[in-house]
Amino acid sequence: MIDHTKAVSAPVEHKGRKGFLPMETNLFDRISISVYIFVAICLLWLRFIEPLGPNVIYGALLCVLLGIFIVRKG
Amino acid sequence: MGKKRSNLGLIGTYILWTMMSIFTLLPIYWMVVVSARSRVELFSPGKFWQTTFYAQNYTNPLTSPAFQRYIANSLIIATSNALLVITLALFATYALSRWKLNGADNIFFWTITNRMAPAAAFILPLFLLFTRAFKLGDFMMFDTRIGLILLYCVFNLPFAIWLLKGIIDGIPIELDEAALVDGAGRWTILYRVILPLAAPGLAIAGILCWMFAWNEYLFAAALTSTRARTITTGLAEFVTVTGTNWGEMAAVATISLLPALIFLVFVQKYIVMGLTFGAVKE
Amino acid sequence: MRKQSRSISLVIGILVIFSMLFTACAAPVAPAAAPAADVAAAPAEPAAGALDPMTLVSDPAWWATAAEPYKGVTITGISESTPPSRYAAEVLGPAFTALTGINVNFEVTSWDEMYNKPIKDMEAGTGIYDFVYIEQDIIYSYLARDFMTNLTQLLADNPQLKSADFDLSKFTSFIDNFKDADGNVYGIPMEAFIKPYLYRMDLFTDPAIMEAFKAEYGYDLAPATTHEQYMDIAKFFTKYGEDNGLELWGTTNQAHTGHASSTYEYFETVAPTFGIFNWGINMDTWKACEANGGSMNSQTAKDALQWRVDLLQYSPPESTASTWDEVAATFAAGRAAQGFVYGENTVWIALDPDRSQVVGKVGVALPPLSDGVMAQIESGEGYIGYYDGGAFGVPSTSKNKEAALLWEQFIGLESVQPAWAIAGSRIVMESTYDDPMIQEANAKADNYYTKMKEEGPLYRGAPPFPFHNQVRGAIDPFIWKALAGDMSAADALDQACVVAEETMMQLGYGE
Amino acid sequence: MRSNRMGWGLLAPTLIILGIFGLLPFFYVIYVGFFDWNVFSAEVGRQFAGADNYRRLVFDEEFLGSVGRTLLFAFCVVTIEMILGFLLAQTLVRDFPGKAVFRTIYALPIMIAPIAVGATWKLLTIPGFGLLPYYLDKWFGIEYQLGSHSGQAFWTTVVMDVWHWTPFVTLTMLAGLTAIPKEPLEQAQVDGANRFQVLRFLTIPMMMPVIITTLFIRIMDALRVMDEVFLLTGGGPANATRYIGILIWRVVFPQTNYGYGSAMSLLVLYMTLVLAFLLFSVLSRVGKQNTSEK
Repeated sequence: MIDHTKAVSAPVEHKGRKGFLPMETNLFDRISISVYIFVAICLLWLRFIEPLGPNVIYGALLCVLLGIFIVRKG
Repeated sequence: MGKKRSNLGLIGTYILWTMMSIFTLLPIYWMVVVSARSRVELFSPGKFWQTTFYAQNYTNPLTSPAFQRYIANSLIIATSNALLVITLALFATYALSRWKLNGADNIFFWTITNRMAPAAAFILPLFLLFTRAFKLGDFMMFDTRIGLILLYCVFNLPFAIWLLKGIIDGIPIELDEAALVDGAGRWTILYRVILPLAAPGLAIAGILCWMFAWNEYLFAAALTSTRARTITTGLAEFVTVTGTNWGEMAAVATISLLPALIFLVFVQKYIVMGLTFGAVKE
Repeated sequence: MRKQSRSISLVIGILVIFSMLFTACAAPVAPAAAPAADVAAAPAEPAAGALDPMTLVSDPAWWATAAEPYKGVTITGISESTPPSRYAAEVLGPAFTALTGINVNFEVTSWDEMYNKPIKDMEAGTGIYDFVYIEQDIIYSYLARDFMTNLTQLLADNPQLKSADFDLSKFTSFIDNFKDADGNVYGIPMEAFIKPYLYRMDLFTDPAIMEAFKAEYGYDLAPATTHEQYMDIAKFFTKYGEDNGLELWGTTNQAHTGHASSTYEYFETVAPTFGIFNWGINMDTWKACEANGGSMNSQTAKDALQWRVDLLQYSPPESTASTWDEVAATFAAGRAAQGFVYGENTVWIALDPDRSQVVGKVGVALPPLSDGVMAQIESGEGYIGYYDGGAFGVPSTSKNKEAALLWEQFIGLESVQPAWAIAGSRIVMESTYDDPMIQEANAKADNYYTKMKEEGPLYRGAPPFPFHNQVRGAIDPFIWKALAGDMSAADALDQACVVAEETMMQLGYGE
Repeated sequence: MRSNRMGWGLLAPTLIILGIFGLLPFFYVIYVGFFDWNVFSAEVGRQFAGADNYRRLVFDEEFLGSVGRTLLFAFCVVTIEMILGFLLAQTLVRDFPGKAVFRTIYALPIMIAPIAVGATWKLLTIPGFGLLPYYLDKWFGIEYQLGSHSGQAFWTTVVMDVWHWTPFVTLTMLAGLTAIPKEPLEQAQVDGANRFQVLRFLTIPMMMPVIITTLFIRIMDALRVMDEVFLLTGGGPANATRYIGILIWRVVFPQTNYGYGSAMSLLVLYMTLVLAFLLFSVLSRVGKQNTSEK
């Protein structure tokens, strides 16, 4: 009977692998997650860290590295 | 479950639904009342019932050729859009359902983003696209119906595909295979096997697309001038006519509601059948 | 059998889809000539009637010859859906087409879209519009960006297109708003009006009311000449309405708390009468705050805004949802004893029984003024309010400038003015004032036109800001907050001037 | 046997249309978001501004306030609509005489254009000739004036949206309810589960896909609400109902600040995407785990 609840017909189908992220992800998911995190960190950086000095570029670089890590290992 | 209790439940249901109906109908009723009032009658707030009918509010727009053109445009745009969308969506969902197309699923998540973003900022690129990119001599896509039809596909297609996906997935693949064995081609399968089985879903998808196209305002206002104007933009025009012509505006709103109402009466049964978003297989 | 019927339905289905798509595609090509004729069939106001184009011009043959090279061309224009523009679209456009063979595709739309669309068009250089409505407050923004065609130059370059009937000198001084420093004209005025102080003559001359008023306030009831009197009258009539169970309040108030019109009412109608001109912006330094040499948050400006906010208690309840349109509707419904109503509405409020319940009861006067402001106005330092209106200009991106030039001259003919003036209460040419139709309407509308002619010089166009809408948009929320009672008038203006300065700086004005 | 070529071929027209009319503008908006582009600034045309628009955005009280209001609005309407819609759908599962009539009346608002909804509610609420202000004052002595009371304006937009969209939620819920299998429910009742338990442990988990999908559609549309509110209040009084869609429209058009408006739009899109992602990736999986543990 559980079968009926299975098919979440969302636009994203999740047939992926399990990395360090707490769920199965495919490449697309991991890229999305990286982008989401990238934007979030950059915005927070602009708001809270940049007034103290370091330019947002550093934040962006950091996020790119993090993104690569997520895409490969997530 | 005694008989008594279900009777009580029934009465409760009726009370509930009568109240809901009043709540639903009140604004619509008031709109119709205002549409029956002349300008000098407007400011009489306590008057709940309307006995006179100021027909000019209706005859003025209805006899204006410009307004007739708006209605015609709206009908053509909405209908073509709905037909186009369900045709393409049928193809697309069939493809997604029967072939393994790497990455295709993910694409749709991105395309539905167009429906997520606030529309205003997207008007400028679309305007440029319509006036610059799609230009052939004197022809440009700005102020054409085809432009709006194609544009509305962007909003409706992902939605329709999403709605249909579960339904097509629910059609057993054995049917396809049996037909293939009988020597039928893919197209034959599509319209002889899939189409009839997916019909309720297609219908509801078509209706929802039709509604969206009929109701859309912002893009229609920005991307048309006079020729391809739709009824919703006509409605907005009435808001700014000097001395705000509330009566006529209400009349236009009432008129714009009618086709939808007719649709609703005929198809409301199928709405429930088709709206499952593929949650449950047959 | 079954298979066959399926195929048939499929074929029919496909045919329907294709025919739909085909009509959709084919549409834009076909009706190029149609729209103008379509619209002509339904004149908005019966008064407008059809015009015989041949009688309007002294030499129809000249128009036909001059337009020969542009025959069949369609010129596209855009304007707000107001009576003057609708008249131009529905009556003048077809008349022009009959005269010249040039089609006029005239889009009348909402106030917002009237700005958005041509600006987008001109900024992108698309060339969709061949003539656009330019309000006298936006013209400086357009000129700063070279959006408009120099019509004087264009006429000089094309002497074969210069009609003998067309004469720029016959316009009222309103046309000066559309000239650059060298006197070149960039737009042909199509509507102009002042925003007068309207009052209910029947109430103001009712002996019983006059007596009661005198008893309460110690002076005679008459159209207010000072802000205190205006407030007294508003208070008096609100109470009078309450006591007598009437739907009557003291004053109209264009105080929509989510629409630009309330900011306009403050800056163009109220603030000048207190002596705050040009929005309180110092136009030499582009500064607004008092500390930086502006006057937007001066005590006088704060008093002016406070006065407006105070008036709200004597305004009909719909005031905080009223733009210029609703204000006119409110006054026409007899719900206010006095108020500031845009002049384009004056005549229908005073004359049209189908739309107005105060026909024949409308008095027209000058707005109340603070002490010493009249002297400032007469010295030319200030103005009593905006001389409002607009013109049709030709965007520099237009592809049919010559055809549009003929149209511009056509709407600037003396002969088309009187009927147009009746349809839209607008006057842009001196001679129109003397027309018998206008004189007749004038008599019924408490000499509105005469007052417009005589007192017109006290009014003036908007200050020449190159960033009109941008700064106004930044100030709007503060005026709205003050009107909604979320903020005191003083705080609102203190913050508004800072934001105005920031916006001007972002735009590159002032440092 | 199955050549992918035909699959892609069937998908192609969809992808082309979505690509041209969907993705191109999207990339253009991203591009413009990095420019300082105001039609009427002293410097003509686009100036590359790097992250300046975003730098300004994160400190823009007006924008942040508007985002907050929009989220509050979305939270209120979606919560009310989901609960109300679910409960109403429950009453419609059983047949009773006249159900079709009620359902038709009830579904009417879905069909009305947002801009007409705004017009309708404006007619209903405008003092002077609207019903609500008059009767609220007469019967309850409430001064109802959208133009001056922020709270009233906010809740009126909420009620308007509930009026407009609850029917849609009800219908999708009803579709879900009619489609789920009846046997487990009956079995559970036989086993002595009470109504609440059936609802909590069987109906809701089985309905999860429908619930999530509907939730997503409603959140998405509530966050970009514009036409109806714009017509009803214009975003007023002051900024009480200036939801993000209206704010962006104001920035992009009347203020002709294309670059800044694009940046705002992208941020809102980002927000919606993250919400959608959380909804689908996390919630749906959690729901799945719960049920599979049972």
